Amino acid sequence: MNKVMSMKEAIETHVNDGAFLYIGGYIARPPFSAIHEIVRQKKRDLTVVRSNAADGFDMLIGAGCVKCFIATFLSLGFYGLARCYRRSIESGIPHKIELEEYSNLSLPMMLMAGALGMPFLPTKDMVGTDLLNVKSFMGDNKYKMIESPFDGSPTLLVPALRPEVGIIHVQQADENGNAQMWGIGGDCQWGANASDKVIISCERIVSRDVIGLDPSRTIVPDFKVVAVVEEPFGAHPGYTPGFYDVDFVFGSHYQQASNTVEGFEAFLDEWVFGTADRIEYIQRYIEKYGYGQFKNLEAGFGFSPPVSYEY
Amino acid sequence: MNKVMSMKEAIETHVNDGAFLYIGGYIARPPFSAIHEIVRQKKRDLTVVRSNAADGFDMLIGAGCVKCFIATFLSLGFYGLARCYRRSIESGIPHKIELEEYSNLSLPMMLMAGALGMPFLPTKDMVGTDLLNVKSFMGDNKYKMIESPFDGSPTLLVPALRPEVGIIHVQQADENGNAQMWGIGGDCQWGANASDKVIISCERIVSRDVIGLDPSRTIVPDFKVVAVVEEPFGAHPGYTPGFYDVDFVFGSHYQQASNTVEGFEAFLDEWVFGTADRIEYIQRYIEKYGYGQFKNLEAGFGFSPPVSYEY
Amino acid sequence: MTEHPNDYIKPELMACCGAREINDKDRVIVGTGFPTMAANIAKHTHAPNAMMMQESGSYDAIPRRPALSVGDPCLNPGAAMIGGLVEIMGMFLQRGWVDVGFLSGSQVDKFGNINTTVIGNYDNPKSRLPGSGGANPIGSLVKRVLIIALHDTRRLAEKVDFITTPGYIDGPGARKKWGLEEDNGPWALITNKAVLRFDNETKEAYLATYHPGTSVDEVVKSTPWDLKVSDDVHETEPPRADEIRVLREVLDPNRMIKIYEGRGYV
Amino acid sequence: MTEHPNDYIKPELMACCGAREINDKDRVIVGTGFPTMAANIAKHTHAPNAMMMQESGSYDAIPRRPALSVGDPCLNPGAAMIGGLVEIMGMFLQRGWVDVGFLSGSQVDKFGNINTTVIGNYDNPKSRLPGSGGANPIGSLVKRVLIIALHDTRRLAEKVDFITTPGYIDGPGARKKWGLEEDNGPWALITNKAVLRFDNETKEAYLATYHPGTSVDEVVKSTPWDLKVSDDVHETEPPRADEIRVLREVLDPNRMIKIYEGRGYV
Repeated sequence: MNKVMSMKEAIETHVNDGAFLYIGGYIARPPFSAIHEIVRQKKRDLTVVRSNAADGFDMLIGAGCVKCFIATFLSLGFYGLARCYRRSIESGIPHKIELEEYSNLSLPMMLMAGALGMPFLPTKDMVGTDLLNVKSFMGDNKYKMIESPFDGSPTLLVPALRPEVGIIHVQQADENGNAQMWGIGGDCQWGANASDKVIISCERIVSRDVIGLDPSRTIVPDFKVVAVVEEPFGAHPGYTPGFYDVDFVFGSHYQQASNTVEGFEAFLDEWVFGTADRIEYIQRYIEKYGYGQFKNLEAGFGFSPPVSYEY
Repeated sequence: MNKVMSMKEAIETHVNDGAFLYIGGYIARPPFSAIHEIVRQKKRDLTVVRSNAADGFDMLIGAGCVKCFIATFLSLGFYGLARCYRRSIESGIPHKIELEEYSNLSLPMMLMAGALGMPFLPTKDMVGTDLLNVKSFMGDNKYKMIESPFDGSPTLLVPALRPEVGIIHVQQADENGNAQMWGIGGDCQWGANASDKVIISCERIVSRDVIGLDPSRTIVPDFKVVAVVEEPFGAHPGYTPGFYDVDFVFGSHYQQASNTVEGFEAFLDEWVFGTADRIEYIQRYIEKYGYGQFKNLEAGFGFSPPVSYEY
Repeated sequence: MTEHPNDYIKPELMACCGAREINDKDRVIVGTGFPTMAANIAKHTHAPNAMMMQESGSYDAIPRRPALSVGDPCLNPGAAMIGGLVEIMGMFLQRGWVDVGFLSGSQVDKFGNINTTVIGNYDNPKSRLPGSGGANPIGSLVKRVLIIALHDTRRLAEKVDFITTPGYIDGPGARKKWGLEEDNGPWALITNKAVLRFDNETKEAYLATYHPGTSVDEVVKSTPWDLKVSDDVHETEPPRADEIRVLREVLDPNRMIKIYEGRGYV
Repeated sequence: MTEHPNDYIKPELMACCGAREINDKDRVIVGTGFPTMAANIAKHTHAPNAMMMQESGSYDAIPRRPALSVGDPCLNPGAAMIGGLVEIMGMFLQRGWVDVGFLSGSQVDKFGNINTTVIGNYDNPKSRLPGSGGANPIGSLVKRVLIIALHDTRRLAEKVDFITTPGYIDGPGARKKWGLEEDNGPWALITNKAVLRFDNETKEAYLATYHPGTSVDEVVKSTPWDLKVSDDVHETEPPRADEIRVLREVLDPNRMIKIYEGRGYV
């Protein structure tokens, strides 16, 4: 079943206002093209989740798409402060998002539990800290402290998460959605598989035969996938191993623009609302920053040793 | 730190009588050379664990090495019945092993919990069946039924397993123990990482540089590994993807031999006690079955598309 | 007119019965032998989008020879995804993505409970069987369980010696009480004499169709519980020409399926 | 005689202080900047078998440029193993395999508790900070936590506004009560003025060494709690020639470390 479509169609069809979304990436492979399209289509009241969020989540919050955020961290790291996030929390601009906070151990585990069909699981972090003293929209189901029925020791249980839609960017997928990834994983595999349905954004669509030459690289099976979008450069200004580097210049540009509401809105007007799709976005990038810089982002040559699955 | 040694040395040094062992494989990649060496060294009172055990476990039981078996299944499948296993349970030959039984969902999950440092985790199977009515050496800690603190529903908790030594056979590893595997996984990755230390048996030792060309294939990191044994054909009569096929003829030979105690002992005398190591075993194989059959087991040609991790 | 060749053997009929229970797009967890053949007949006839997986870790494999085990080498090259037990049994099965599972057992009872652990007493068994393996979680967690069994008063039982895999356990309400999905469970019991289905109210297996060459009476007599008979009981449709063609020409050219005759499936 | 060049800057001294806390064969979870430099100085001097990992999934990476984030592209090619958060934070950290973790925070208190969540009130914050990320599990689960902080009465606190990451929480016995390993926890607090260590009995940070150019008095005055002073308090050993050489020639030829001066590490 061919599920190939445009990002516009994928977001229109599968992301409703009020949806609960897992959005992958960890500097590596953020599905930025999908994030731009969510902003472009002015989706509202979303609940979003990911461990260690960065500029993409800051943008969704600044654009007013987010109602609830299941979070561990939001920073623009090397670039500087996450201004939209801070404006939302500190000053209610454009509105104050609701925040449920976990950690980079517990949250990936909650996604893993969701992916594996477990109702909850025990984690060893967060205890003794104020992370357990603040609760938001998840209320008393944010966590439970129990005495272990095995040895009586205090044990923290955190609930499984099952987002409605998972959106990830990977190196390659086939038309049915079998998605292959290599390099730094973050919580992509578990987040996508925790979700009821998955939108795959990828650098290239390959044939089912190519997938079958290295099936151990597949992280999401086709039956979970509702849309496959071929979106080269789709993680920019993040990176995709084997395809292109992080764009530090553009990352800093976003951070600086987002220091003010006006700057942030001008950025969206130029790069999101002012472009119809990823092709126009790249066109604008090349016009503004030059083909030289675009070309410089391209990954150097690398080559893994082929392996055989034969018998 | 170079951890390369012979299988003799690896088993002598790291497997003590009474140890708790995870032994990997799932028709794919059983560490048969290690199993033979355990039998050869007459290790005793072992506790062994794996999901879906087969001929290797039957042999360990028949040879009297096993005291306790954390199990889901033991069968010789296509070859026929697991006679040593049945003789042990039905007739106490050579002695009756103690058996703690789970399923192919719960047991891999218990190993995963052990690998991830969780004390226990919930699984949705086994409830309502006699698997919960029989308990052996794990006693009341075989499992716990609780009411979920989140929604009150009946929830089965199974304990994490942390074997002392994990033994797996993989395609390749470096001298420090970074181990790479592809193809059917069974519970190898979780079983090895659940263990406190790991013995890696591999088809070939490669340089650390080769490992670094495709780090997403690594399933066990070097720091867990205490021994690296280069043991080509080490999974025979099981198979290793990309290297050799299952040996149906030899598998049947074992099953037929093990139909009687005498046959089983003659088999051990010929193939285990009568050979000093894997080299002599293969030598004998070629002498008995012919180089043609040996050569026939060799895998056909296959080739995965190289990928790049560059930026 | 649908053609029905006359030269089929009973295991072929049973494989076709299995195939007919599979819908297009079903995700099916298979072992070897019957289940694989049944699922593949379906895929090659009315259910081209049915997808198969093996508990060992392989999803949508493209075996070039019949797999002789669930971890067979031929399940590696060409598969769409390969992981391990945690992926198939956890991420696919426990998460609720698997529609159909095939199981067989040395004993099956009227509620579809299956014994693959022990004949006789657990601690002093008459006969020790392999154990659960993947059977228990498959029986617990797929939407529709298809059970394959020999039809005699020893293999079918009022009550199994040991419940390895839950059917409807001790009847209506039991699955729910244990936290299992109430609507999941045994769907059909395919034997060498008949196809039994499970009553929505009582959860007991009843006679739906009897195979050509047997009769309602013979089936009832071969069943050790008071077997209810469907109002529209009728003869099982014999293998169709297209089913037989797939089986013999594509899936099993060496007719390995004949080994089931030796195991009593006649 | 060990050589001590005179031209070092304070961040270089602090990186060396961090390096000296790392033993050979330690497994170290690092972020970027200070921690990476400290761990790498150790690896290039006295701890060649120290192994590093990043929470994003990379183990024993061989970056050809300084990583600017824990998910930096340069952490991919050449690594020994790449997984994701579950592998590093679960399989390595929660399973108990990680010896050393580096943490920094906007506020650090006398028990080594760290705040990276909020300045002021949680619901109506003066300043919203990034949150825990990996800090909480690292602080909860590594054997020895090395904390990097600016030394003034605003960054150090009697009590942090929000405990994001546990140190010794509210003192002796608290970690055990919460199910954390009692023997793990904050090991050294490395500031731009001093190295503080934690008392085995009281779990409070005390002054161990003061950096060249400061004094016991100045450090005590810059600390907002009643800072205890070690009996053998002495001046911090300045960077050694071999440490400085590694830092400037191998690890950081562009001296990116100078940006820390701009952040107040002087």
